[in-house]
This record gives sequence, structure tokens and C-alpha cells, in this order.
Amino acid sequence: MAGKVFLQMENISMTFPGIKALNNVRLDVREGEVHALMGENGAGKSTLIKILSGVQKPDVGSKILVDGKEVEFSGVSDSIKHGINAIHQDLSLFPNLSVAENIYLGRSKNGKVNWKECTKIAEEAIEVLGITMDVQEQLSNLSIAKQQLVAIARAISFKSRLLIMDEPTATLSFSEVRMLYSIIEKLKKQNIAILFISHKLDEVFEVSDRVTVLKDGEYVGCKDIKELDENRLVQMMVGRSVAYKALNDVSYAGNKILEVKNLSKRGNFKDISFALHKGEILALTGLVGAGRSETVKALFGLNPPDSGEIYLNGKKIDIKNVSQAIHNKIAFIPEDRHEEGLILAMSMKDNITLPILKRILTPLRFINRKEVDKSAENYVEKLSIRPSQINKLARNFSGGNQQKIAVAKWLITKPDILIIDEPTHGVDIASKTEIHKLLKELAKEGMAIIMVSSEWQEVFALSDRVLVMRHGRIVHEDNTATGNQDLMMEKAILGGN
Amino acid sequence: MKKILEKRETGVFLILLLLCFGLSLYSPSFLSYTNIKNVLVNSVPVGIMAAGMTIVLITAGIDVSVASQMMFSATWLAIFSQNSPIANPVTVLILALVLGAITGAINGFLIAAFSIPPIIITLGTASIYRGIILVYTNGRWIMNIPKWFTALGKTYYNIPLPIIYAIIIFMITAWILKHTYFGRSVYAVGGNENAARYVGVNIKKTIFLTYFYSGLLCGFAGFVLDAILGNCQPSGSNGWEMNAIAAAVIGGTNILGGSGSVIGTVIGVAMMGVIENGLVVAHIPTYWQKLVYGLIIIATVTFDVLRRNYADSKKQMIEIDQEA
Amino acid sequence: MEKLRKRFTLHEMVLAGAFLLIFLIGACSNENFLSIRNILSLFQQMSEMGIMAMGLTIVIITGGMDLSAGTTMGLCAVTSGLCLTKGLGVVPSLIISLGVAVLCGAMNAVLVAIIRIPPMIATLGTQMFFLGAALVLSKGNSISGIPESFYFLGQAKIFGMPLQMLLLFGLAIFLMIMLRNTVTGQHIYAIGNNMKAALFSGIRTKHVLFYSYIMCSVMCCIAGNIQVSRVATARADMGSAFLMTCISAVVLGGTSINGGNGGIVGTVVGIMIFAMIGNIMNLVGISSFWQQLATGSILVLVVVFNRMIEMQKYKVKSRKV
Amino acid sequence: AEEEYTIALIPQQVGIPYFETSNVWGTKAGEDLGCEVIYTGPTSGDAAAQANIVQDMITKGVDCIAISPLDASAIEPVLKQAKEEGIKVITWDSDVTDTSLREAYVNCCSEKVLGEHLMQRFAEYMGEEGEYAIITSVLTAQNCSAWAKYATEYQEANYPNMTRVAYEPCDDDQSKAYAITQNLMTAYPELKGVLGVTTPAPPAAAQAVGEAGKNGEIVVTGVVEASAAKSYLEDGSMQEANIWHPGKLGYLAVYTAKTLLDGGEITDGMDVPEVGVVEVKDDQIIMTELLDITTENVDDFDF
Ligand SMILES: Nc1ncnc2c1ncn2[C@@H]1O[C@H](COP(=O)(O)OP(=O)(O)OP(=O)(O)O)[C@@H](O)[C@H]1O
Ligand SMILES: Nc1ncnc2c1ncn2[C@@H]1O[C@H](COP(=O)(O)OP(=O)(O)OP(=O)(O)O)[C@@H](O)[C@H]1O
Ligand SMILES: [Mg+2]
Ligand SMILES: [Mg+2]
Repeated sequence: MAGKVFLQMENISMTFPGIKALNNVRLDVREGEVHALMGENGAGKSTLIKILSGVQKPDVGSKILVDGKEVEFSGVSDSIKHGINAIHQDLSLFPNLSVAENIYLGRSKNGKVNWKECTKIAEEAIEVLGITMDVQEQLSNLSIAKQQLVAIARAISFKSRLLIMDEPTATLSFSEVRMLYSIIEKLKKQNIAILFISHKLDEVFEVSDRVTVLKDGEYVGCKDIKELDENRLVQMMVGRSVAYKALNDVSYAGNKILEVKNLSKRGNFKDISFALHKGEILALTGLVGAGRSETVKALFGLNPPDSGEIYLNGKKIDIKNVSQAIHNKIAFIPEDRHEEGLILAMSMKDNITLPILKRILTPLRFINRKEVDKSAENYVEKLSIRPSQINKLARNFSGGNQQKIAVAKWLITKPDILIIDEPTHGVDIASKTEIHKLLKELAKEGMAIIMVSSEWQEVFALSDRVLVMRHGRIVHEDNTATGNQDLMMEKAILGGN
Repeated sequence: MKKILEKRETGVFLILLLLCFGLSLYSPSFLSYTNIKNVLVNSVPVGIMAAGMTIVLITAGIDVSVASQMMFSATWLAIFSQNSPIANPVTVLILALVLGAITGAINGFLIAAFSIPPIIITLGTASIYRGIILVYTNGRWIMNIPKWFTALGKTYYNIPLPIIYAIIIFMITAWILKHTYFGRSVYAVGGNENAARYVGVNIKKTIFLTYFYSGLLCGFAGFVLDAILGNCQPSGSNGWEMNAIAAAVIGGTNILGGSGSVIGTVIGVAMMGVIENGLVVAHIPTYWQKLVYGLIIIATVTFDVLRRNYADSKKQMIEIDQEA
Repeated sequence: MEKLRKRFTLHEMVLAGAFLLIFLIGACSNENFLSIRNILSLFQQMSEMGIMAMGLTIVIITGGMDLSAGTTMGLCAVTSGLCLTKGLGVVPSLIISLGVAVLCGAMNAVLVAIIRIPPMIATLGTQMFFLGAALVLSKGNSISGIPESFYFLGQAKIFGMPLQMLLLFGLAIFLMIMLRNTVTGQHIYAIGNNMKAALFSGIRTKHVLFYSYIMCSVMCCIAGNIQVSRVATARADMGSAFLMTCISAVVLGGTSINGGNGGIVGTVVGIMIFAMIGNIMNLVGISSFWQQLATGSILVLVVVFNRMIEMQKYKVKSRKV
Repeated sequence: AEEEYTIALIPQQVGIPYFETSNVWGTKAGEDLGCEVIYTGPTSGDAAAQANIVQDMITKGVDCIAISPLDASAIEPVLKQAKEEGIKVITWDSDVTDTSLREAYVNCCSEKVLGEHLMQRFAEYMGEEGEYAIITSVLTAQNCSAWAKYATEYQEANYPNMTRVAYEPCDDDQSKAYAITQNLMTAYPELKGVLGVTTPAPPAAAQAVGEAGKNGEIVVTGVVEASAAKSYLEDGSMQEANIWHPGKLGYLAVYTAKTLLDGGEITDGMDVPEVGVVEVKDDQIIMTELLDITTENVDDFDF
């Protein structure tokens, strides 16, 4: 089955100011194989991909060989010429351009744009995916999932020999992931190689043939998938085994703390009703775009509803803005930690203490710096944020640790109700386990948690109760431990009745 | 039809029509050939600069040195046309483009090579270009530009040449934006710089070319200005860069980059010209003119932004299952 | 050297270098430059611009811009000029003028924070609006006959030092503390860095924006009243000529035009640099046209030089490791 | 030449042809009389900037400040300082409100006289009837506003058949003055004349009138230098330019400064070299009568 070696990378090193992101890494990819690239957050996966696609130049001494011949990529167009195309981690698309142009861009090099060809190429690419879409539509009008599909269409529309996908499934829901698998199968048959990055182990085992593992910028090894099981893969990545076991000791027992009745907002959600108890983890799940984020934002005053009532400890309350939510001891951790969660250019301690500055003033109403340090250190220890330098800028932490900072930032407000949107999005398995443990502990201490998640594994492992949303409505409610998991998934995809 | 209504330019165009309609009711001479011609001809220099500004704004940049660049070109052209034995329409035009190319290239180089925010560089170069001509001329005006030069700014058979120039520039610019690789790269860079890098767009080159092109147009605008006025005032045209920016933004160009169109800018330029003309034609008392002008700009932009926000909020709606 | 490098950012050192260089040039080129009276009059001249630039700094840190700062100053100047000549006392006049400033700032803030027009464009509109209002109020005349009781603000000396200089430093210290040590200050930086994250952190972004724009207008108002007092006249066009220099000084001082970082000290140094250039040229007797050229060149040189060192540093490091 | 005096000649704004002519002649006077003349002023019409320049001149320790104040009262506080420092202050071109602050005022003619003269000449071409407009510099420019005011008052008192329909600022920008004239012709189809009270306005207005083919139908006169007016006078789009000799005014300012520094005095009927006979009234030194420049005599002037 394995074809001849298409690409070899040897002695790849990459130095950023103050950090060696890659150190003598190697990688080889064969024709027609699906090759997974694994590693913890910050291991250097994306950096390797950027080098491979000509976005960044590696240090001297690094060698890249295509078909056995050494090549040098001085720009993205060079790598495209060699048949290497990439779908990068953060959606790299142009919101103001049409679908067709997003797919076409970067092709015409003689200076002129051929619009007929542009439409044709785009339509063909969309057809290959087996979906329908108006290619003249402006990209920003599409849902995130569809945008991700456009990115995939774009990459396969080039006559690629190697297709790189950096976490392509992070923003896709269940059914689209299935579709992606079948596309990958198709491409394999055409002898196209695929380099695949994901933090989801089940995915890796499902689609890939071989796995290369990186750790802290170093090459750990390359193995045939058949030689591995989950445990051994994790061992390679983390250096120790991480027991990922379901934490399903039901803790939910407390009083009803929050009750939501018939919350509606035009174009967002309709007739949302549920109750939340002290010490409970309530999962809100469904497909991407089901309206979950909009619903929880409404509870945090970011998206005031048109109608409906919210009761806190039996008393009717109004939440029209964030301040009111905070006043009622509700905290919200948004799903996009870069765009919405953290202030990346500020230090870790300033990020963590931002929501409580008003509580730590000196008598002259200045900020009490000592108190800031103390609170930050306290949470660094509680959440084992690494490295534990409280003055380090948030942007210099790896993804998992950034997520922990975001969690700390809201825990410090000592909320009664914690709303957390996609708690482990893009987080590696070790950090994920830590975050899960933490949430469970908090629940045990009596905090009520609403967790929005698209990952079934996470939902089943962590929550006490599940609400399934579809097209802005709650279509199913069940107890996680006793409920029928297949039924929940079916409800999410097919909806009511 | 629905597409046209959705376009950003449409709203402002409607306001423009409304304004024109109101003014023509007030004063019949507003719609006369002469008046329309005057409004348009006087808008040509700003219009040409605004065309370049549109491209700059689409890349999420800004060029506050356009007025200085235009006067830089206009001043040297006036001096050259008066004193040089080889001065003729062709050499003057070439010189205009060369001067614009130089100032534009300096801007483009400094911004692209050092990746410094464009507003800082152009703020600096604006003083430099203006300072050079003022120091050289000692602020003196250059009077009596030769007849053959001003003949290039006149009207023949009821067709004003400056308007022809403007139409050509607008068409070239629109064509560049729509049909060239550079033009599409401009949208790409402004919409998502990282993504543009990933698809192989040369960011530095695109940014350099953007300011270079803006400079070229400023050089040409200096040529047109001299031809129309017949004199050159090195200290003149102060603050026109803001007019050019305002025209582009009123015409729907996003000042944060990523979107905009030449046709919109044309509407924006016409809008500014009509307001300025209308204030006099409508006999607005002198002391009130600036106030009314400011109010109209604020109202137009507010209307446009509210309309866009509304459109965006509609876009983000999800379909809610009605049964269940 | 190492210690210096730790204490100060690169830009601060480059800026200090430029400052010292110009200072030295001044000291060498004219014996009067270093005289106490020249230094004092330098401060007297720059304080209006300095105060306006400090106001702009706040707005720019929030990621905004206030192109109407100059005409706000003119409008406030005309307002207090009119009140004073109509026989109102000094205090009521100042209060009314401050009230106008608050209204101006609030108008900008409404457009920027609530309607969400990009600040550049919103304030371009209000720039004309405020100028128009000032012209309507003053009918274009310069308002003279300001009562002598008002002269203290721009002409009085305390222990030999001009009052406005003390005011400049007082306000600078106040704003520094405000930005560095108060909740509002932290929130201003947070907004400039990431508006969305700030909103999600429970920062009342609209309140902070209102505060910033109003603060800026109030600074313009203070500058305007100082000028009215200094020249004993109020005119609608006061301050209009300041705007570009002030923005340049803020940028020169190291405040990022995209918001999120920067500070008052840099701005004050930036204004001092520009004021010294003008002063030296006047003392040496160089045409004012050179000033424009010099101002622009300094801005470009400092920014480019700073950037070149930065790039050099980056290269060296990546090669060494 | 050991004891060379330094005289600061400060115009309202540098870069305006009018003041640049004063500069040339003033500098020449400095050479003739053996003293150093520093010509410097604000680059825009900013009254505070002019005050700063005066302050720097005081610091520099000049012997005399000869200033054309942008604003009659805004400059007074710094002139007071100058006086306290023992620096001689004279004004030229325009005056300050508090006349005790300066030793002498080198006057071309008063704002009232010029304003009325402008209107007299303008009205003659207008045939003392019809609609007319005035174009001024910026609305805050004091001398231009005053000329316009006196002209208008004179018209109201003497020419009842004339009506002023518009009063527009051109911001001292000729392209704006040009556009405004065009706009005025549209807005007021009956318009019979344009009076420009700032130097960029009359040529720009004449150009607009000429292009509209209305030479002679619409009268254009106003304050403008001979060199700028020449081609428009010749093609008939401008009727007359009314101005004094700005160069001689500059020369006289420097001459007066030097004389006062030497402890001398300018007396009535004195014949000043290059300038001619001057009239002295109290502390005002009045140069000559106004020049009315037309096609016939335009070539006699070198400014
Ligand atoms: N531009 C940069 N400047 C400085 N450091 C960087 C830069 N880009 C990446 N790094 C660092 O390089 C390391 C590798 O980052 P990379 O993005 O390749 O990780 P990754 O394996 O893709 O992680 P994730 O799973 O979170 O996507 C990290 O420590 C990161 O902080
Ligand atoms: N068809 C669509 N077109 C445009 N935007 C869409 C569409 N579908 C969903 N969205 C986006 O999704 C939002 C509603 O979904 P919401 O984000 O609440 O879903 P979610 O279930 O939380 O999904 P996610 O996992 O993406 O957060 C809308 O505000 C919109 O931004
Ligand atoms: Mg990555
Ligand atoms: Mg969501």
C-alpha cells in the first residue's frame, strides 16, 4: 500500500527570538498515505507546517527534499509549485471576497485575473466535495463550518501531491467530519498524500496510516498506526501515561440555583427553558451553529433576549449587561480565547486580575499591586499553570496554558455559576485532563457549571445532565449517566419529534 | 435588483440623489450644465487622489500625505513649465508621473520595508514633501503657468478635459482592482493579511505598490490642478487628504480594510462636491456652512454604519425550527 | 548598559537619544538657548500643545483617534471668551467652557462607542461641526477684551515659573497615575488591546470610551483656556494648527497608533522635541518653512531608526542561539 | 559695523506673496542701512504661533521688533514682555489695540480708508448698482474682515442700489476661491461683481469669470499684487487691483526701526530713500496713497 517517499524533511530547526521552536526535527511522507503529526500544545506542529508550506524560513542547515531532490522554499508559491498545499490552523480565508475567489486566489501569476476560469475552478472544487454552494456568495455570509469546507475545497483544487490539514476538524461538527473522512479516502485513492494534525485521538486512529510525534520541538519518533494504541501514543506525546477516565461520579444534588423560562431571541434561539442546580455540570451540546453560544451569552448579558425570564435562587432577575451578570455572580469563559478571552499583550497576572481590579484598591483608590501578585500566584498554583512566571505576557503561553489562564481569570471572581464555552477547544490531551479534573472539583465544591461542548466524549465524560440544541431550540434533555447516548446524538443531528 | 439594493454604495447614492433633488428644487440653476460641470471639474484633483486612497484604505492602510504629494508635483511642474526649454505637454506629464512615483515610492518603501504603521510614515513625509517645496519657493506662488499647459485643463465642445482625465483614472483603477492579480491581492491583504501570506501573496510588494500607485495618482493630480488653475500655490490644498479619505469612506470603503470600490468613491467625491456647492447655492449663511457640512457628513456616515450593522445582524440569524 | 536595557524599552532610549541630540544642537547653536528665561518660555509655549497631546494619548491608547481635538479647543476658547466678555465671572466661564468640552467629548463618544463609526471618520465629521459651531458663536471675530482677572491662567508666574508649565506637569502626573495605577487606566489599556476580551471581562467598554473621549476634550478645553488667557483673545481657529503636531508627538513618544500601549511621558518628550526644534530655529533665525521639514524628518528618522535596531536585534539573536 | 542692530521683521504669515515682497524690500533696507534683519513668522494664520515667535525673538535679544500683528489683541501680552525687556516695538501693516505698547505704527492706510476705497473703485465699475459678493480669507482673519466690513458699510451708506448677496471665506486657497466664485455665479444668476479682500481671491475670481465667458459682465477688483493681477487685467477678466506697495512698507518699517534705535525721529514730510515722502500723524507714519493698478500702469510695478 505505501507508495514511494514523496517528501523528506531533515534537520529542521527553527528559532524564534528567545525560543527554539524546532530542533533537528525530521519527517517523511509517502505518496498516498495519511500521516498524522501529533504533539502537545506548543510542540511545534504548526511551525513545521509553516516551514513546509514556505510561510516561514527554517534556520540554516535544515533540509527539505521532494522526490529525493533538495529544494528551497522562498515563498508560499514555491511550495505550491511542488504540489504542497496547506489548510492552516486558524481559518485563513478572506471574509470580504466571494467563495469562488477564495478558492482561486494565489493562482494567476501573469498579473491578470481570469474570472471565468475562477468560477469554473471553484465550482469544480465544490463539486468534488459533494456539496452544493453558490460560489458567488460572499464568504462572511457562510457559517463557520461551511467556511472550513471552502478552505478544504481550496486546498484540494490545486493539483496537490501533498495536502496538509492543521486541525481541520476543530470547527466542524459531526456530520461534516464524516464527510471529511470520505474525502480523505477519495484523495488517498488518487495517490495524494495527506499530513494531518489533530488533538483528537479517535480521529487519528480512524484515518491515519502513520504517526510522527513531536515534543517540545524535538522529534520523538515515527510509528505505523498499527503498532500503537491510545496509551502508547499518549506516552510518546506526553512522556508519561495520562489516565483519561470518565469522571462520572455524579455529584449533582444541590438546590436549584438558576432557572430559565421561555427565553427567546429572534434569529438566535427560541423557548429555552431549563434549570441548573448547585454542584451540577450541565452540558449544552449540539452541532456547530445550533445557537448554544448565543444562548449562554444571553445569560451573561452579552446578548439580551427579546423575551423570557431568568430566576436566580427563585428571584426573578434582569441581565441586560455584563456588569449585572457579574453582580449576580455569573462568570463566562468565551470559546475563542484569543479573540474574546485574553488580552494577549498583557501579562498573565494582569489578565487574571482584570475582572476583580475594583475589589483590590488601596484606600486612595489605586490598584493594590501586591494584592494583584498574590491573587495571580494563588491561581497559578491552583491550576498548575506552566511556566509559573506571573509577569510573562499571555501571548507567550502555549494554548493549553492560555486556556487555564482564561479559566483562572473567571474563577477569581468566585462565581456561583460558571458558564464555559468549548472548554478544551484545541487543547492537548494532558491539559484537557487537567481542565476536566478542575471543573469536576469546582462542581464538588458547590459551583454550578454550564458547559457548552461539541465533543461527545467530553460531554459524556464530564457532565451530569445534557441539553441538546438544534436550530435554536432545546430538542432533548437527559441524564448523562442513565440516558441513551445514541439517542442524544441522533437528536442533535436530526432534531425533534 | 436585490443585489444592487444590498450594495454598500446604494445607500449613499440615494442620499446623493436626494440632496441633488432638494437643491434643484431650491435653485433651478443647480442642475444647469455649467454648475454641474463646475462641481465635477473642481472635484477632479480630490477625486484622483481619492481613487488612490481607495486602494490604500482597502489594504487597511492610510495615506495622509496625498495633498502634500500633489502640491509637491504641482509646484515642480509649474516651475518646470515656466523655465525649461524642453517643457511641453508630454514632458510635463512625464515629469508629473515621475514626481508622483518618487514620493509614492518613498512612502511605499518606508512602510513596506520597515512595517511601520502607514499613518506615522505618511504623517512624517507629508511635512517633508510640503517642507521641501515651501523652503525652495520660500512660499512664493508660481503665477502665470504657460497657456499651452492651462489649455490641458479647459473645456472643448462642452467636454471638460479634467473630467475625461478623471474618468480614465477611475476606469484604470477599477480595472486594476477587479482584474489584476495586484488588485485582488489588495483585497486579500486588507481582509486577512495572514491568510494572504498563506496563499502566496507577496505582502511587502503589494503594500509597496499600493503607495506607489497612490503617489502616481497624486503626481497626476498635481498636473491637473496646475492645468485647471493656471497658478500654483505651494502652501495650498491644505487638508485635502482628509477630503480624499472622507470621500472614499462615504463611498463605502471600509477604513479598517478589506472592502471598498472605485464606483463608491466616485459617489463619495460627487457627494462632497455637491455639499460644498450646495451650501453656497442654497444660500446657507457663511458662518453656518462648516457646521452644516459637518452635520451632513456625520449623518451620512451614521446612516451608512447603522444600515450595515442592521444588515450584519440579519446575516447572522440562524433558522429556528418553527415546529416542535 | 544591561541595566539600562532592562529598565527602559528600546524606543524610550532612542527617543531620549533624539531628545539629547536636539538639546545639544540647541545648546551649541545659540547661547540664549540654555538661559533660564528661554527654557521657561519654551515650557510656556509648549504647554497648550502638550496638554492637548496628553488628551489625545488617552484616546489613542484606547485604539481610537480624535481629529476634532483642535477644533474642540477652538470651540471651548470661544465659549469662555464669550462668557468672560459678557461679564460672567472667571469661575462660571470656566465651568461653562468645561461643560461644552464634556458635550463635545460625549458627542464623539456617542458616535464611536454607540453608533460604532470608525473614530477617524466620526471625529472628522465632528471636527468640522465644532469649528462651525465656534464660527457661528464668534461670527468669525476674534474676541478681545478678556478681563485681566482671567490672565492668571496663562500669564501668572509662581516662584518664577509659568503657571501653565506647572499645570502641564501636574496634569501629566495626574494622568500617569490614572493610567498606571487606577482601574480606569488598566481598562483603557485593555480596551486598546482587545475590545472584545475587555467587554467579556466585564469592563464597561462604553463607559471607558466615554471617559476617554471626554477626558480628551477636557484637556483640549484646558489648553484652550490657557491660550485664551495667554494671548488675551479668543478665536475660533485656535488649536486647529495643533492637531497634526500633537498626533505626531504622541506617535513619536511611543504610543502605538493601534492602541494598547504607550504613555504620557513619551508624549511629553515628543512635544518637547518639536517645541525645541521650533525654538532653536527661531533663535538661529531659520525660516519657519524649515521647521515643517525638520519636524517631519525627525518623526520618520526616529521611527525608522528604532525599527531598524529592532530588526537587527531580532536577526542577531536568531543567528546566535 | 561693530554695533549692528538686529531687527526682527515679523509678518502675519510667511509664504504669502504680499509679505514676501515686504521681506525682499525689508532685507534690502537692512543692507542699505547696515543692520541685520530677521524675517520670520508663522506658517499658518495662527495667532498663538506668532506670539511664540515674538517670545523667541525676545529671548534672542533683538533690538527691535517690527510686527504686523495677526490679531490686534492676541499679541499684546508678549509685546508687553518685549517692552519690559527694553526692546523697541513698532507695528507695521496692521496695528495693536493698545497703542502704548509700540513706539510707532508704520501704516499704509487705515482699515477704514482701504475698505472704503476698495468699495469706491468697485462701485464705479459696477455702475453703482447690482448684486455683488465679497470673498475674504478665513473668517477669523481680522484685517480682511475689517476691510470687508468697512466696504460693506460704505456701500450701504452710499450706493443703495447695490446689494451684498454673499460673504464667503476662501481659506487663502486659490483653488477654493476659484470654486467659490463659480458657485456664486450659479447661486446668484444676477451677480454683477466680486470683490476680493484677500490676495488669492481676485485672480482666482477673475479666472472663474473669464472661463464662464463673463468678462466685463461680472466686475472683479480687490486687493492683489500687480504681478498676480497682470494677466487678468490684460485679458479683461479683472478690472482693477487696489493695493499699496508692500515692499516699500517693509522698507519703511525697517527704516523707521533703525531711525528710532539711533534715537532719531521720522518727521512729517520727510523724504525716505526708496520710499518717498511720508506723512506723520502722532505716532503713525503713513506711507503713501493707495495704488490703483489697471492695464495702463500694471507694468510700472515690480511686485
Ligand atoms: N512567531 C512566533 N514568535 C515566537 N514564538 C513562536 C512564534 N510562533 C510560534 N512560537 C512558539 O513556537 C512553539 C511551537 O508553536 P506551534 O504553533 O508550532 O505549536 P503547535 O504544536 O502547533 O501547538 P498547538 O497544538 O497549540 O497548535 C511554541 O512554544 C510557540 O510559543
Ligand atoms: N448559516 C449561518 N450563516 C451565518 N452565520 C451562522 C450560520 N449558522 C450559524 N452561524 C453563526 O452561529 C451563531 C449561532 O450559533 P452559535 O455560535 O450560538 O452556535 P454554537 O452552537 O455555539 O456553535 P459554535 O460551536 O460554533 O459556537 C450565529 O450568531 C452565527 O454567527
Ligand atoms: Mg498549532
Ligand atoms: Mg459557540
